[in-house]
Amino acid sequence: MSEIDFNAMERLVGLMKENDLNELDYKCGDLEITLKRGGSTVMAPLPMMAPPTAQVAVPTVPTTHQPAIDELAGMLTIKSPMVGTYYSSSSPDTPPFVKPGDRVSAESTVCIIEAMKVFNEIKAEIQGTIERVLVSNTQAVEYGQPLFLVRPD
Amino acid sequence: MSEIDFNAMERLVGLMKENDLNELDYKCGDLEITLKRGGSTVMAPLPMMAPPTAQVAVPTVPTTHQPAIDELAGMLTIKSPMVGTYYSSSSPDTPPFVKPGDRVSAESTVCIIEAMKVFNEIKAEIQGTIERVLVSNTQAVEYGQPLFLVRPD
Amino acid sequence: MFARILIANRGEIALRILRACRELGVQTVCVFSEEDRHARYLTLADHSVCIGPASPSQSYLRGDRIIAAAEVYNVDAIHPGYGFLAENPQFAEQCRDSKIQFIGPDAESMRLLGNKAEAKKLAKKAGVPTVPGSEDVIEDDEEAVTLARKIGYPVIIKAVAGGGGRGMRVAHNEANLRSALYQARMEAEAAFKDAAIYLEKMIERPRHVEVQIMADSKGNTLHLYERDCSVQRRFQKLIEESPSPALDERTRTELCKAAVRLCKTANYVNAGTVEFLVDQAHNYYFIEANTRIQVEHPVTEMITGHDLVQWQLRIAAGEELTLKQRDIIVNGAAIECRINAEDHAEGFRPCPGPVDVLYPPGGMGIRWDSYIVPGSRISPAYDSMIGKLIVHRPTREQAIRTLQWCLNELEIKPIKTTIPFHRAILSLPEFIDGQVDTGFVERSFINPPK
Amino acid sequence: MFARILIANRGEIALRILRACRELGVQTVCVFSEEDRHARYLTLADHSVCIGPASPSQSYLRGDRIIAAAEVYNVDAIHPGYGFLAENPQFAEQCRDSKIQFIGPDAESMRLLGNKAEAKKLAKKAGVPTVPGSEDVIEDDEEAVTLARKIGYPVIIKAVAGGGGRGMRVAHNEANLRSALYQARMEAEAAFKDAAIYLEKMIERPRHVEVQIMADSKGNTLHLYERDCSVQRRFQKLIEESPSPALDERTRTELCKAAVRLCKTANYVNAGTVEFLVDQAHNYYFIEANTRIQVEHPVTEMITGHDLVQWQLRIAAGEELTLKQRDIIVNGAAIECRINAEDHAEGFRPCPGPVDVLYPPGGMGIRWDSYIVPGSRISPAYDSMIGKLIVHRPTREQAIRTLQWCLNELEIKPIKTTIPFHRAILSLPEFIDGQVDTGFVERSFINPPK
Repeated sequence: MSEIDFNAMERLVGLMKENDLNELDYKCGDLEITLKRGGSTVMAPLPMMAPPTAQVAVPTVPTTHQPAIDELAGMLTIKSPMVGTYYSSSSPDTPPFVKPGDRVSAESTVCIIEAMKVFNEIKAEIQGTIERVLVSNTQAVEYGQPLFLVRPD
Repeated sequence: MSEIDFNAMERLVGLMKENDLNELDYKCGDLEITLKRGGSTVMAPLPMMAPPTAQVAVPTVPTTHQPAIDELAGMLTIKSPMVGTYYSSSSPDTPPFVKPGDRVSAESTVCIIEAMKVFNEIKAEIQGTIERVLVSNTQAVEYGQPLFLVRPD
Repeated sequence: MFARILIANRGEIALRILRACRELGVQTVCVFSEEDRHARYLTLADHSVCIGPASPSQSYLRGDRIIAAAEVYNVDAIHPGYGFLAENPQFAEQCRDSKIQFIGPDAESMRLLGNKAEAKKLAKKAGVPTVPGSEDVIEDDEEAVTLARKIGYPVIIKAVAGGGGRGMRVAHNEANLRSALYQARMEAEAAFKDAAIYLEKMIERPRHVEVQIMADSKGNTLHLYERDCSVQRRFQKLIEESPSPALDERTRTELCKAAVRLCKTANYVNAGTVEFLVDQAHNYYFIEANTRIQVEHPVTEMITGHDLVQWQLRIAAGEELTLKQRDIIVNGAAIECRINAEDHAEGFRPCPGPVDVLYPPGGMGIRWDSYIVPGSRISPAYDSMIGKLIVHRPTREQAIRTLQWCLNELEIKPIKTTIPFHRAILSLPEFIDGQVDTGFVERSFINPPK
Repeated sequence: MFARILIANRGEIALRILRACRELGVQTVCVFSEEDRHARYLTLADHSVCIGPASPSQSYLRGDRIIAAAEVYNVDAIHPGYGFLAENPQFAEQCRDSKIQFIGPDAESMRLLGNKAEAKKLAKKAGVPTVPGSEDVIEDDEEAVTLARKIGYPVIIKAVAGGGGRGMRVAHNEANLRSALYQARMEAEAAFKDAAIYLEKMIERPRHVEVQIMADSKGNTLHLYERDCSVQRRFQKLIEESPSPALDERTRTELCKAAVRLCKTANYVNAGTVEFLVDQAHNYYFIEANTRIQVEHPVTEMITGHDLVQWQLRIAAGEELTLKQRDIIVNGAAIECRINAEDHAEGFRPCPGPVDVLYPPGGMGIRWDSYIVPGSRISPAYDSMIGKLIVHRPTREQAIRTLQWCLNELEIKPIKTTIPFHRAILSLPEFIDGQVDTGFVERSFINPPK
């Protein structure tokens, strides 16, 4: 409990460095980590998203999606809204709804969760590019479990 | 619980230095670590002790008498070496061995502690002036209980 | 026996069921809300699965989500604990439709015994005394007078649409009654726009005594004697004990037999409780049945030595009760104090918050059933009960003494708990003498006589 | 009953005695060393008094200081617990001389039963079997051969001055014996400069079975059946249970009667234990008596329901045993695991240090007797036992299962404890089948077969 997981710490710091984060807060149960890096001008709020360009629209994140650790690195997650069994495609013979690199919009179906014999199509609810699939086909998932990492536009 | 894991601390500081972190908070269970580095805004350490003066002599405290809170204010204590009943004088008709303001030397009898029907004369073992009597006549005292406050010479 | 069950509850009863499963070699799946994610008891389950946010209506009351979790983890049965879905016949049916055994009675007998009006009719059929009164609305004053004369004074007039004491009037004699009927109708009309009233015998200073029942699916129905839960506040039990200090042998026997009769009439299977009011003259009246395991079941476990939650699992798995009525032997006296995160000095206001210090008591005859550990945070989202302290000693007098000592040993900080309240109750001569009725706490602590 | 007693011990047994006193309404004075000043159990005593520094020789072993404290606080009696001064006849005499009741036997019967040679003589007088062997030094080889033929092989040759296994030789037949005698004498001469040896029958793979005795000052002597303590390492008991899983009814009855006979012969009063070795053929041999309450007494309390420490006080206060032998009824099975701050993987090296996390188990039939709380610091100055986990269930099989579960529930961190050791033992088929002898732990864990 009181042993420091240096492996995790190093990964976190690497994540910060790679993504030019200057602050990271992580809290989970007993564990609380706060990391800050960069020059003395810590107070100056830097844009969390990509640096300002000509682009105007910033993707609006549905409020149901609270920032998790990966979201701080610029990623969003699609979470399971229910307990059930995850299916990546509509049948064993069809290709998965989405795979890494696919673009999704709010209305895109990303997977099916079966609960009580009902097959529920899960929508992305955000838009961006699927970065990673976090669960495998026919896996049991719980409420709130992250299913996909999505890089916002 | 109260032992510092210097190995872990050194690794953490190394991690901060290598990665240009300037603040690290880590909390897990009982363990709480806050590290800050760099920046000029850190409080300049103030001297903990009083500034040096012409004063020279510091009273030497006998090693058997560990400093208690009162001793830190320049006082010493005479403690009971046994469990028993405290008597301030050798009989109800005689005056107490010592009273506040009395000077005592190492061999001065300061009280009697009765244990198992044996009357034990207690010596001061230090020298100085009785500042306060901390127990009252016929009171039960335990091992190590402070009996007198003594101002050293 | 089941290979794996799902525990559809939280806190101390979830842990209680976990413990029962382990001795039986049954695997466990424990559902939890996001609020309970870090609860220590979850680490003791074989699997735990999040079913929703803190609000019970989005988690522990969501039968669909619980059954989905049960299907995903392929469990044989669901134990509902108490509260939440434990007495919900729809949920029991949902389980059955999903081919999952519900550990409790079937939906039909749950409906029969769970509905007060239905249960009262059933009680009459089974020859179990109920509180005498009008079957229907009293239209006519003379009808009321005749009835009151028959059932005996004092009587209580209640508004059909009533609640919270409004439209309620007590009458101690005929003159009283005539004026009270008028006033009650006026009050009911004003409060509920419905002047309809009915009449019931008033049970004065009643004790709350309940009988533990265990019945298998082969037609064996046993009682495990009574529990006395007269120390209560607004129908919330605070202290429970067995045997009841006020029952004579004849009443005890009759009460237990009546409870068995009622459950047999309802074809009831699994653990259940039949609740009675007992007046000062030892008359008893059925009031309601609880079709689940009760909070206070450990009291019965201690004096009989039988593990009720294990029996619930066995019965649900189709096992026959190997016990006969004569095997149920009462040994000594047991008392339970419910430790709630409440401030009794401020009207039992709930006091959720952190538990930094927890020193539970221990030793001979002490049982501490609680899910909290140092570092727990009591959530405002759920019931304020955080632990049950149970003492089992050869005599009631010894049990009271030991309980007093245990309440000194037990420390829970910094939240406020009902520990000081229990200390106060246990030192009152009325409690020590076994003279407490269901109004005692309110009279002594809430509205003490000036 | 006494108005006030002094508890001349520390840790879990001090707390155990405190608990017994409270139910009896007896005030308590608890002595402590400077090392124990902040122990939580001291806050539960009516008075606590420091008697010296950490070293037992300057505190808990200082009879004079303890009696001084007893006189200052005007107590009626002193409970010595176990260890420290509990079996010190001089201390019992000092108490008597100071007109303070010693809660235990009188100095005379303590001396009689406490001395191994005296006790063995007494056992013979009482017709209690002892380990057969030479009464005196074996001078002549032919004498040894004749004796060995009489008591039966294997026999063990021991150095009179011996200890630690040196000068010890086992002989399985006559040829063996003749050469072993020569070797043993040589070894004894080399090791102790004393070649004197004696002969004893070797009890192969014995079980350690002990009988709990309770005797009052009116001549009533009862037994509370046996405890099996075969799971031990270097004579340190690790797991104790009752009933013994290996005793047949006839042996159990004989053993218990023999223990009563021995105590009656010694005019023994108060709680005591008579220890036996039982061989694979169910022959039993008295080895020693313990004239105090034992660490493992809760095992007997759980299966009989009688509070032994309370009875110790009652008997010392002159009360007569209200129990008869027929009132002592064994109910179910109880097992105790001693939780020590030791690392069994490193030769049971003591691991004193802080207790930051402590999650004790709870529930039906679980007893956790421990003085530690989160924030305690286990001192290297004292015994490494920090708690006793006792389980009482209807059958031994259930008790083992529940104990396994409790050992998972129990967490003590960050110090190392014997919890993993107990988990390992309890899952071994030899233990589950009740086939363990006193050498089992050493064979399985210390020097496992290659």
